[in-house]
Amino acid sequence: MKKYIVKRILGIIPLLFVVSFLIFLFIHLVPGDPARLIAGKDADLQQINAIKHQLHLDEPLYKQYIDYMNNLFHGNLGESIKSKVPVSELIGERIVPSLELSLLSIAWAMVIGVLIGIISAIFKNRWPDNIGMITAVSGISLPNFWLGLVMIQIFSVKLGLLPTGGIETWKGYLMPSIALGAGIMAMIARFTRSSLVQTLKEDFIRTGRSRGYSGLTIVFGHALRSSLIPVVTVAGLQFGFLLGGSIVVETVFSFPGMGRLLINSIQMRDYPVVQAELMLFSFEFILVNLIVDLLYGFLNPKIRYD
Amino acid sequence: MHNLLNVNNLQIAFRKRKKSIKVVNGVDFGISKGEIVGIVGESGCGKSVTSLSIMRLFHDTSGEVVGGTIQFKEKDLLELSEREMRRIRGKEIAMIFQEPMTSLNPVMKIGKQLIQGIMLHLGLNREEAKQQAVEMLKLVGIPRAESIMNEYPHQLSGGMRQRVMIAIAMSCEPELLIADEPTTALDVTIQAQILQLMKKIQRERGTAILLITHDLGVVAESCDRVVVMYAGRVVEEATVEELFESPLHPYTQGLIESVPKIGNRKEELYSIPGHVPNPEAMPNGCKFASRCPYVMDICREREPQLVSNNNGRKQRCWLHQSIKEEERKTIG
Amino acid sequence: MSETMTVSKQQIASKRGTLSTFWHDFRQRKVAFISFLFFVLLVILAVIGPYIVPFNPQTPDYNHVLQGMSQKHWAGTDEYGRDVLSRLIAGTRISLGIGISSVLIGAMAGTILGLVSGYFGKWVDKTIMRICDVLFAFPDILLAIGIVAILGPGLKNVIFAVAFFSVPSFARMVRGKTLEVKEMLFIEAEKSIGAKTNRIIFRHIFPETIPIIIVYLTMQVGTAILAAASLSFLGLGASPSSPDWGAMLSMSRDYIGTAFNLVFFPGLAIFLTVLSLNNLGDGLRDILDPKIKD
Amino acid sequence: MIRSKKIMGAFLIVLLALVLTACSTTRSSSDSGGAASSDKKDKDINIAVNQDFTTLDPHNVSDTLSISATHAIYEGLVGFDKDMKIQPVLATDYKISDDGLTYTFHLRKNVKFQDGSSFNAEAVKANFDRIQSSKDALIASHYLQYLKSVKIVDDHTIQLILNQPFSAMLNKLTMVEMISPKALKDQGDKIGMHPVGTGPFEFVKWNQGESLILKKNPNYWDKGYPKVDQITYKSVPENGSRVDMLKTGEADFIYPLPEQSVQALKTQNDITVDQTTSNIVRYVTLNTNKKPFNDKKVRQAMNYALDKNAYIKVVKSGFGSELDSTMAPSTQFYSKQKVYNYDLSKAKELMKEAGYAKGFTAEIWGDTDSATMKGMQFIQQQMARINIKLKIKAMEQGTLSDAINTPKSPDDAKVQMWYVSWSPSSGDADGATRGLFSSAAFPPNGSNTAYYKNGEVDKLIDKANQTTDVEKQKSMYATIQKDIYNDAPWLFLGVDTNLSAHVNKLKGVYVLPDGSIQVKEAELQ
Repeated sequence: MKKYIVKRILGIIPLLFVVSFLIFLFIHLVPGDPARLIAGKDADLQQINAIKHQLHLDEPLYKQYIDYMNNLFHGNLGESIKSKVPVSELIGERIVPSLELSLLSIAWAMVIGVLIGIISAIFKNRWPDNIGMITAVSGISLPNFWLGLVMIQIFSVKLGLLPTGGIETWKGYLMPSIALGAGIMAMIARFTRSSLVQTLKEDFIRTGRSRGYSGLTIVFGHALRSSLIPVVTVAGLQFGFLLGGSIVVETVFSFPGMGRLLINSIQMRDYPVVQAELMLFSFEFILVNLIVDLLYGFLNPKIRYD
Repeated sequence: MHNLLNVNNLQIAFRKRKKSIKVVNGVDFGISKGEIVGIVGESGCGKSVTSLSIMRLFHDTSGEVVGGTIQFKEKDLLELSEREMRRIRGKEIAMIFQEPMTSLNPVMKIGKQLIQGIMLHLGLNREEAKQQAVEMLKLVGIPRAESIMNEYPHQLSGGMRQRVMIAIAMSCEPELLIADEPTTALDVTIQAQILQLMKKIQRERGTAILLITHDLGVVAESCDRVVVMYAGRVVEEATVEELFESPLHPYTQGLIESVPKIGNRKEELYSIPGHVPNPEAMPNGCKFASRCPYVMDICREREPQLVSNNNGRKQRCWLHQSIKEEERKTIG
Repeated sequence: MSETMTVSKQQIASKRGTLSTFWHDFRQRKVAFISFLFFVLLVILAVIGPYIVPFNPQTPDYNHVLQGMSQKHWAGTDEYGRDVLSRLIAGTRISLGIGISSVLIGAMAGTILGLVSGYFGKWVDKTIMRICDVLFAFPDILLAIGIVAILGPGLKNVIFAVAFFSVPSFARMVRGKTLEVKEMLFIEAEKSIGAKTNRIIFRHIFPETIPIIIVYLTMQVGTAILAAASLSFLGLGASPSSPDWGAMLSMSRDYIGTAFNLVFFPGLAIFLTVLSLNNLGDGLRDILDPKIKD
Repeated sequence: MIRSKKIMGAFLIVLLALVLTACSTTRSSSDSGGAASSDKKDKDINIAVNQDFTTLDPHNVSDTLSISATHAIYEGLVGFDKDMKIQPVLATDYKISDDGLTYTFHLRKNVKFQDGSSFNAEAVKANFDRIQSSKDALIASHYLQYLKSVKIVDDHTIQLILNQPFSAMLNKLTMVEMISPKALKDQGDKIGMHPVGTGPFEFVKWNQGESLILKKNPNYWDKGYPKVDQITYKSVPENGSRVDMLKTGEADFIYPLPEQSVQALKTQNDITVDQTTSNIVRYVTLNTNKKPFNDKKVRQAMNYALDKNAYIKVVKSGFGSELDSTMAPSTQFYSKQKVYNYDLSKAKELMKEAGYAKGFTAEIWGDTDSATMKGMQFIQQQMARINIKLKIKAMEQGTLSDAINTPKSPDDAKVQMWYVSWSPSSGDADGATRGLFSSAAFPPNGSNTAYYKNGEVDKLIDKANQTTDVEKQKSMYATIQKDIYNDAPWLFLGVDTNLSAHVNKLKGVYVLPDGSIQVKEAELQ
């Protein structure tokens, strides 16, 4: 087990290497010149070139990549081209709210989604199933910025219950987490349902019934655990996406998360920040996948890691 | 009348696109305490459905008992509430299934699967239930009973798993054990061991066993009495000896003919020509008529009744009964 | 020869049988069936929409801007005085078009990658799957921004961008199915007869993956419509003047406090469309996926 | 299994608890009258703005929003008043020599930086030195391109000596604000995150992407100011959300206020909408180097075809005025021109004369801002009336800037029409002319995306810059504006009105014509 984890983590390193190269290539492929964007509209060519030189952007690409990798190896993510703030500090400030929001979103989505999925599976093709599935699927069918805008109109403006945005209090997390979690809830509910429906057709369920277990015991005690295996994968994947932040939801709710940092950095072509953030996303994503795999093993005893 | 289970005129239908299709139509048989009764027939003859109906395990399928009674001891199982039925399942009637690979919960340890039912039905505490579970595993001949308690099904071989299934089924000491093709999925040598085990349990515990199988060899080896089913009907019932010595129904004869015999070096094994009729389009008359070598005109017109002679032997064939007999029976 | 003839005849017969069973099963699922009818309606609207609109969806009327719902303008008028209902109807073609065409492109590329990856295995599989992993790890919207930034704005590039990020999921899914089918006997048999790889992949494996692709396609169209709307939100969508629902929603969102109908109706149109597609997909999956089927 | 069940159980309980507390807390907070502004004190104000701050280094700031913040923390030798008139700030007065080359400033005495160090001639020189030694890399160096040297006369007098006369020098100096030399030495490059100036407010905390908190500078030299204790700027990019924050009381002042929300706020009794003049001009550049825009008749026809009133009504929701020159009325040396009145038949006539009776197709470029996209749609609709079919290409700003600036020569340029705006941040005529119309300012060297080239205008721009005679400058700029307006290298659209809104109890916060927010006089009643 330990060996497996170590092996997997070591396996991440070459992958990150490839990713770092791809990211570097990607952001330099996207048109745009940070020097010009920093310099503002008044600047002339001379000034832009001076800024370029100061930022080493006038050096050949391969050299920029080598410098970047060299810094990376020394644990230095560089500093923002625009604000001169160290990238680690910039990301550090954003990652905590983003992480909290992701956790909250996935938590409620998981609980409600699994519950709806169970109810739907038990009452398959009957009205509770239909209602449950329509509710769940509604969550994945709404443009989430629309959901966010409408929620603000209702809960902040009309009812005055929740702040329109910001995270000064924990209440600031509620609406963004609903907007973010709705789609995930839907996905989890659907996966739980189909997975549970499938499991309930398994022979061992019949065995359970033949032993006189009640329906609830069968569902919760016997079927649920194996049904959750694919659900965990989906949830893990979605959590990985969540960590990347949502540009749209963060914009609607003025939420200081990774998504807005990313879009702002992209708009400013703030290469060090974009690079670091994308590297972090990839790393988080791979890490979440690893955790999902381990969780998989916990849920499914057939899997052994060696 | 048998003193444990009596199935009378059982009729089971499945719903398919708003049509109701009878797959079991008039099944009668019974089991006495401590007896091993086999139900044989080709797949699709309704034998498994019959066994499931005794347990009322049609959950999640469109199957439904549409007629007849299932008398277990004093109760008609079809009349019980679901809650009352749950008290019977596993405790008084237990069941083992064909597929030992999939009939155990893959994500639950063996011990837990045993203990759960014991605690539920016998009202023991966890420790006592554990004791009982280990004892059961020993009963079914599992060598390292204690350590297997902590293993998952996938770590065991097929034979071992079927033993575990039997242990689970026997764990609450039921009076009737229904075994639906318990050996079909196993190697021949393992098959024999499992059948031995079931006979041993019947001997030692006095459990009655209803053995559902398509394999006459299995029947010959373990049963006291045999019910032969064809197309949702009982066509013949006899003791094992009688059946093999003098099968009355042409279908039974065909079945026995098709069992490979040691020393028989025939090029090809005998098989009954033709197909089982489609339950959606059942012919009138005897359902076996289209495949019967002795078919008569009457066979195609009217279906014979299941007729019993004095010593309890029954058959459903115009060769062995006349219309008069039938009329007499109807009158009487 | 005669034997193959009979086989194929039987196959046809059984296929026809499956189709009618399918239709019957499908009608049984009311939610999916209603969704299907709604979708058919949308497709009809997409085809005839531009001919039945009460007003020209593009002609501005500066004297009647931002009118609320009325007998004349059922859904009100927008900031240029254009009839919102007419725009919604005319926009069906664009919104559905973006969704369907981008997913078809994504599905095509993904299916080919998945088939190749699953069939050949080894390093081919590894390479393709690793690339898919990396693509997966990139936030969707970011990829889209990048693509639109590199290729420039416009409907075609939006479609391409949305198509791009549906590729890895199709590839993974088809690969999984391919692996399953590959193991099945008849492929082995076919191989030993000496059939060409192309033939095996496209004549034998591909048909087996069709049901699952159809299911996924249906649901993915909804996702694509939402993704296109998100791009519009960021100003990277289709042309802002086209009556694409996402563009309408995004352009009108500043009016949410003053002209709620402007924001509400495009949102509703997107919601109902995606909802019906998802329900349809769920229903199809229930029927077509043998694992869940009764 | 038991374990996982327990975990599940615990999970459910925690969630239930969360939901319950959520319900109960919301209830209690609604009892106390709204969830907003929980621990805000009496003399604190919240300002909601539309972007994130980028830097607080006054010498390296280019966006108006960040300038708003640096204006609160820092001050220059001179500054603008409400009407963009230059006023002495850290200087008590100034004198310009007759040859226009020497600027003498007498500095205000007893001014301290927020870190306690003294403001004096040393400090001023240190600031100028910092900018000049950056070798153009600091944005402020652009303002000082004609500065030759800085001379300390005495502790409170300083002289700036120029290479050549530069009429807009004072305007540029408003953008050069004074940083504490001590802080500069301590912080170096990081001064943008730890600003120390002489202004009315000192820096407290900057939560990237969320908020910037400033507090009262207790030792501020202008006694009686500031009148509030704390200012929190919140970044709220979504237009509707900003308005909502004002409604819910989460913000006391919002800028910009989207035009389309004004109507909605008018019904609110406790909120006031402010309209202030702006020097932001909106226009579409027409690439005069490219067919068919090289034909003046076509360009004029397009201008005639444009209904300016409809533009203001539809795109600007009625706020703003038509652009009747090349610059806004609040800009230095503005001179009103005879506008191209909406006249479709005249436009068609001109198109016919130019040989484009059947019109043509072209692309209009712009950024992805929703206001820009709205404007481009309008232009598209208008031009369709004279058979010009426009294709809207909205590009994200980095892409757009590359598309415009990559071509090395005018003939390579792809841009045909660009929907854009301009505001001279130092409010001077040079800033509103040279970069837009001088043939030396073709991209990538400047922003003359109309590729407008007029020898006379070029000459006048240079001459006006070097003369010190205000009257002469005025007449030169009048000629410039007249020539350009007549040549119509742009579609002249409108001049913005700056819209902001505030709760009634807040006074003294206003928006300058350049779009920066002034908070010095903020006061709560």
